[in-house]
Amino acid sequence: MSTAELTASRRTWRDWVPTKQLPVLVTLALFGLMYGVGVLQYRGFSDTQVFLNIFIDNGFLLVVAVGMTFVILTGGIDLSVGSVVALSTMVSSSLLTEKGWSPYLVMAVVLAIGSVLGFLMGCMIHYFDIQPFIVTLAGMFLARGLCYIISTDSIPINDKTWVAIADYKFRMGNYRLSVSAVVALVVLAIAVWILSYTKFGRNVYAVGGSEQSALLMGLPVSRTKIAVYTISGFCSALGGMLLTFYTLSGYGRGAIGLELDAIAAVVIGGTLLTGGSGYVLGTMVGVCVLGIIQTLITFQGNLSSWWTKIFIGVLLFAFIMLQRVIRLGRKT
Amino acid sequence: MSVTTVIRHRFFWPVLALVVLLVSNVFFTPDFFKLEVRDGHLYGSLIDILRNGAPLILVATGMTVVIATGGIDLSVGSVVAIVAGLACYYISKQPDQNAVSGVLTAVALGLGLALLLGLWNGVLVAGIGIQPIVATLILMVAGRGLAQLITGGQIITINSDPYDLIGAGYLFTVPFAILVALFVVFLAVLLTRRTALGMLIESVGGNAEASRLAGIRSRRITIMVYVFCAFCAGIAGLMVSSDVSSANGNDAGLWIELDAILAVVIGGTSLLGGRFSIAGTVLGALIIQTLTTTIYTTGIPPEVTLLFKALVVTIVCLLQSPAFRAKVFRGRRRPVAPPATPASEEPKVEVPA
Amino acid sequence: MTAQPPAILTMTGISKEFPGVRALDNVDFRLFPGEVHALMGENGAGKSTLIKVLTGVYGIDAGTVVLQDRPVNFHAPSQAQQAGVSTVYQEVNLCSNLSVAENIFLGRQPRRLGRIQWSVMNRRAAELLKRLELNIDVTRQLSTYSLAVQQLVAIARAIDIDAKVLILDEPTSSLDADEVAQLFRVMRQLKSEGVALLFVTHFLDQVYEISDRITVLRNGRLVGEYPTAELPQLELISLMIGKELADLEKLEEQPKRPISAVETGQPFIQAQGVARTGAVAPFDLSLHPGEVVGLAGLLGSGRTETARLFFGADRADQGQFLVDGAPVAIRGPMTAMSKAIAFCSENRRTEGLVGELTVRENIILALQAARGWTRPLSRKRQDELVDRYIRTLQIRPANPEAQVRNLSGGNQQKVLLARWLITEPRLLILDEPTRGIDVGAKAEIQKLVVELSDGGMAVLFISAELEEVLRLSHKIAVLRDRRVVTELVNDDTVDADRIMNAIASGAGRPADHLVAGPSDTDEVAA
Amino acid sequence: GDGEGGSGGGGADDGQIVLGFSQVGAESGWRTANTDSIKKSAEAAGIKLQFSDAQQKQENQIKAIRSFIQQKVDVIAFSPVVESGWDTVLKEAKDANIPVILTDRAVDSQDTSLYKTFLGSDFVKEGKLSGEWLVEQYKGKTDPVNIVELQGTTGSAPANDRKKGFADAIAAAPNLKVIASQTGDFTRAGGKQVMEAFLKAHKDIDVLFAHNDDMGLGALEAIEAAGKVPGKDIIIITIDAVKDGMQALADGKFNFIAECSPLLGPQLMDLVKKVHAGEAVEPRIVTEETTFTQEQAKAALPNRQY
Ligand SMILES: Nc1ncnc2c1ncn2[C@@H]1O[C@H](COP(=O)(O)OP(=O)(O)OP(=O)(O)O)[C@@H](O)[C@H]1O
Ligand SMILES: Nc1ncnc2c1ncn2[C@@H]1O[C@H](COP(=O)(O)OP(=O)(O)OP(=O)(O)O)[C@@H](O)[C@H]1O
Ligand SMILES: [Mg+2]
Ligand SMILES: [Mg+2]
Repeated sequence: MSTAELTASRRTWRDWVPTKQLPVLVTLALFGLMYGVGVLQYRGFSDTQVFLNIFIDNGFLLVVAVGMTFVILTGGIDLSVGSVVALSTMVSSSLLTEKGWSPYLVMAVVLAIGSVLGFLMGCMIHYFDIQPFIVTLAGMFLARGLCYIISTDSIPINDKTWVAIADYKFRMGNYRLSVSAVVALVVLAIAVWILSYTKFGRNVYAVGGSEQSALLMGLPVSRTKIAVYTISGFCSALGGMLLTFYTLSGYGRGAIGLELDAIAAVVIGGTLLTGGSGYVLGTMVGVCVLGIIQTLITFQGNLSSWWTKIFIGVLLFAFIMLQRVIRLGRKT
Repeated sequence: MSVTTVIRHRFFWPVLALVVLLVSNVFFTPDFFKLEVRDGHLYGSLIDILRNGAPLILVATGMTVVIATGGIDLSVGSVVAIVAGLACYYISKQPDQNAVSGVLTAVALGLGLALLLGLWNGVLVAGIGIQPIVATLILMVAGRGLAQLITGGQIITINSDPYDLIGAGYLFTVPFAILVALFVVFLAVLLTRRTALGMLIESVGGNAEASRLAGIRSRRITIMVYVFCAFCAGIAGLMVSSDVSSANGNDAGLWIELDAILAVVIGGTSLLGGRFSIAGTVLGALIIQTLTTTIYTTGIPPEVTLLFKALVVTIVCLLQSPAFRAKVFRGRRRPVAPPATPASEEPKVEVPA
Repeated sequence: MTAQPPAILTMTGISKEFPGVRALDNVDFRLFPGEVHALMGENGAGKSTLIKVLTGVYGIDAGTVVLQDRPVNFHAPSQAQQAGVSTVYQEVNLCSNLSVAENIFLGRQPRRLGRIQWSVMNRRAAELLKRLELNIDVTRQLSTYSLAVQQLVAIARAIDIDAKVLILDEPTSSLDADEVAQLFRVMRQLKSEGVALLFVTHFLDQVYEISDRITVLRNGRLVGEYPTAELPQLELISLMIGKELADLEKLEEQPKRPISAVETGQPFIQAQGVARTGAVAPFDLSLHPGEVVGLAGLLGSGRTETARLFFGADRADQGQFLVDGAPVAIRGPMTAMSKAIAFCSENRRTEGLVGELTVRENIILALQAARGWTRPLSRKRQDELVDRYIRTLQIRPANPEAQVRNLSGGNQQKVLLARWLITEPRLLILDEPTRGIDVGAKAEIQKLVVELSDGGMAVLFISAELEEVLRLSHKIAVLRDRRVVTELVNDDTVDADRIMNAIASGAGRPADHLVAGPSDTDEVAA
Repeated sequence: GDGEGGSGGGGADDGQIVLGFSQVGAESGWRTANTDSIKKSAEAAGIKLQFSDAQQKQENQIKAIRSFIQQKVDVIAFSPVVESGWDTVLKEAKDANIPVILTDRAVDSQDTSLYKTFLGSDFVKEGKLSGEWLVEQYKGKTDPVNIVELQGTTGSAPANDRKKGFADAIAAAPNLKVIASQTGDFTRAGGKQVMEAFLKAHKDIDVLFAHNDDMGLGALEAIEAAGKVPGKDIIIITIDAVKDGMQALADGKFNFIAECSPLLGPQLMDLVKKVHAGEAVEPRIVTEETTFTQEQAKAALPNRQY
């Protein structure tokens, strides 16, 4: 009897629901539910543009969260992302507005700065065996501090190319997508590919599963670990650039607390913080969930400041509980 | 004790960092170490560090045990704000704010609520099995809103001498806050090291499945640590509000969770759970508070503050890392061979002295 | 000695020191192409350390390594792998979050245009495992398979790497005779292809069956290198243990009490129709005080799962347990422990020990858990208990404050055993307790089981070694396809063959409704 | 969005004006009082308020404004988190024919047609008024005067502007010197801690300038604990004029406060009505603010609502 026959004969209905992708599917279903509630509850919510706006408004968050997914998959964490985003907005705006550099050069410099910061943090984490939480916390202080060194004020961006990119819209009939939304989706697609079809991607999962085993299996653990922080740094820098397309300015106090949004998106998307398990597509759903919570609140339109926070908390809670209940329900 | 045993002690490097930080202040404030009695109580920079560091010490102590179980509690800052808000709100509604009974009720209410919030976190983590960072993120976000709801988004100012004692008062010339922090730390050490709790916590944090199969009620223990952590945060909340006689739902305890986690890690407890050291955490918290005070006294401009903080945190962590010390202090003994051609390496024979 | 082919690997003057332990002291070792070389020694002798030093897991304090005439100094296992040294380390070191196929091909995935070809990889993985007579769904996550399967997967990974030197550190510790035979077949084939094999095991018969040469280590020092054919078994043991042959006589087995002397009165525990969906079919089994019941079966036959039900490690969803004749709902380890049941898991690393804690803490853990956190054992009492068991089980290093994760594999196993012994259970469940334990200690443990049962303790005993089960048990329950197919009274008529027959022709058909559960298992071609 | 015409007036069915207001957040008591005032006066003025809290994030404000545009509100008002980066979204509002009013802070758009008016206080002026008062106090004296400054949250507009205004004003008197300046994050606790450190590091502090009352109030406690008399040994100047601050001023513990009123709700609603009716409005309207000395504070304190 061949293995194929063997396994085929043993399949039951359970096997048709992919166990590994289940968390993502559950999240997706719940997202649909929330969307449905919004459509029923609020006028104008059903407009497809409202849905597309989630990507337009959160393109930068999606990119940052994709980078964070790599890090979390290896069992690490990157707290510096918010500050690096702010730093890239500051660097872009000051180089463009105050120094008058060419926009393409600025893009290269910004991405390089983010990647180098990530790379350095990765090296500290790996070679000196310091916990990622702390290294990236120091990175967070550092990047934020650099922002203030550049300027404590916000700096507008008037560069023609930048403005043109910011204003450009991809149109499909009545609907629009901004450049940053499209860039974010492209980054997402690349990440999906890397994580499931390259050696490096699989090494990321292996390191997250058990770093020691990965080492003993002869995998390039050091390279992988340093690479994920570099990727995260790169994604943060790119996210910062996308944010400048959104706001056309740089501000040192921008994106405070973004790291928590990114982590929340990754985890809501079904990735385990202990590493080794999760999908970057889940992260996209996580970003959508955060986006739709924000959209619901905006449509609601009369929450006071504190009720806004409480409402976010309650929605998060409801969401996570449902996720748990559905998954537990399947297990037994 | 020989010099090497001192250097080998795991607190050597953090203590050294603390001492260096303290001493560096002397160049800017010559009588930095001076302690005097003013108005019948101790006065001096060191006392300031201890008193201002007391809330952080408390929160970090609670955080230590949570982290030891492999968890994390992001909600402590919000708990600080909620408890501060509730206690001050209650006192502000009293006809006589100086009445001791009213203050005691306020304290009890605040701490009671803190226990409930801790229970909530604990149940989410241990009962329902949500990842700690997310479970406590819920309370971190919603709790801040709750605190603002209680205070109406305003600063509630109170004029209550008994309440002021907690954060700003003195007992036997020593700031009361220091005594409270000491007491809680002592209690935590007693609870974890005089009973078997500490070992069981470390076991759960080290290997949850093995602990379950050894018959440990890990669920109960996990809930307990979250409750304890929230309790500590609650006391810290009373302390910060009493210190300035007001509750500020927006700012109280903001980002204290990061400082607390930092203190825990500087103190040598791994974020992965397992072995923990409360003494180390206290040391870590003192380093952080000293750093803050140093920034104030040495006149580092606010724009540079964060860079300086990043620098110090990095140095402290590097010094603490055995890997770093091995690589840098003793020189690298083994040159790193290019992976592709390991065979071409000359053999390096070292005989330990 | 035989100077015909030059040694492919020569290690000279190797020393390695850990804080407080000198694991290797001036050790020499040679490996020739086309030979199987057994590395022997007691638990903690330094075998695994020698391997790890060679493959770059640890740095070397002193000494040289020459591989194919070139001095090497690996800094990471990946470098050793690239230089043609493939290794299966002692504890299964795979990524249990990934699929079986991935674990085999991680780092070497078949690719086209830079893209991993999953289907090719899965197909090749299945083929490779078939070489080891393992027919399993390779797309399943590794963690859903039992330890034995994981061990085979690790071996499959290692032999698929095109290596000049293959190192196997206790690869057979959880394998049944069948799997071992398959492995040996593969090893012989590799040997004939000129691969040099380094083999570590505590099973002496396996050593004599497969190896050409033996190197013996004791306490981190080299004792000597011997051609297998010229070294009688007893002499090998005395070289390993460092005692005279005469002393070994003491280890001879003791006579077992007859079952009639044991099965009297009320059973301590009775399982009546106990089952767990997807895991074990309903079964009845009873254990009397002082009775040793062995579970026999092939790999993945459900021995472990059966044992787990007794302890509440998994909850049974059918049937009931009677303890002392009264029904008891065993809801979890705590209830089981309150009924004086103890369970020593086969998987010491993930389900047994807490690596970060000390030997002392690991030993008292269960006892302390049973007492509750408010009633700590006094330090004096702890030290007494721990010292006693360190001595009885010869745990080395005999330092109660050593971190358990730094102990050698066999010594870790002893620590786990000690943990349960000090709880003074009435039923002791031992799942592969002698896994990775050296001959001397194994005999000690067997002796201990006999003593304990003489003292009135019921023991549920699982071992991959059928001889061991036969030697110790009064009664043997035979499992097949997660179903107890028969129960044999272990009298003179029962031997390994009869049990194998029972397994092969077992009364029950495979339990179809069970095999495709979420915790699904491997299959073994019988 | 598609739909009917989309010019002003289509928001609510009953002809009620709909105002979309995007608030920075609830980061301080000042801000909350500001929110409160706006909510109350909207109700009083019969204006329907769509309120959105941006949690201190510019992205959220942009989102909120977009959503207002989509919901076709009649007027949009917002307190920008930052000065820069509003052109795009304001253009969208302009294209949708929705008038925009800025409150509290300006934006740095070159194109002033993007918004109708800016209603708010002038942080630079507040700092300047404080500085000028101080210069006045030391007029004719040449002894060095040591000033310590408690800054607001690093990088926030009030902190930047008040610092600047103050520095500009005291530049007139060379003997006035800021010897230490540190952020107290606009909080009492921050003010207290920083002041404690200042008192230890500098023996001869003559003046304290705090960017808001709260930090000043915190510093008070530190000064008293050091055995000094606030208002006498150390002159204290703050900004905001919240009730607690005014009380301290009336008690003689503070010496001077420059007001920064959060209560711009009524003024805002007036503007909303005017703008909605298409009336012309001044492009810059400074809120009615003043400064207080100890005497003025005693007089003003009883009818202070916030
Ligand atoms: N990382 C480590 N730190 C400290 N001591 C260690 C470490 N690894 C091994 N040792 C010690 O080195 C000695 C040799 O251990 P090793 O694992 O090589 O034994 P072994 O011969 O493989 O034994 P076994 O048959 O039980 O696997 C033991 O005393 C062990 O405690
Ligand atoms: N905790 C678990 N989770 C999921 N599946 C499990 C678990 N434990 C065991 N299994 C599965 O159930 C099957 C039955 O294995 P079990 O360990 O009971 O058999 P065994 O007879 O003890 O065999 P072995 O000698 O391999 O240990 C295993 O092959 C494994 O795939
Ligand atoms: Mg070994
Ligand atoms: Mg088993």
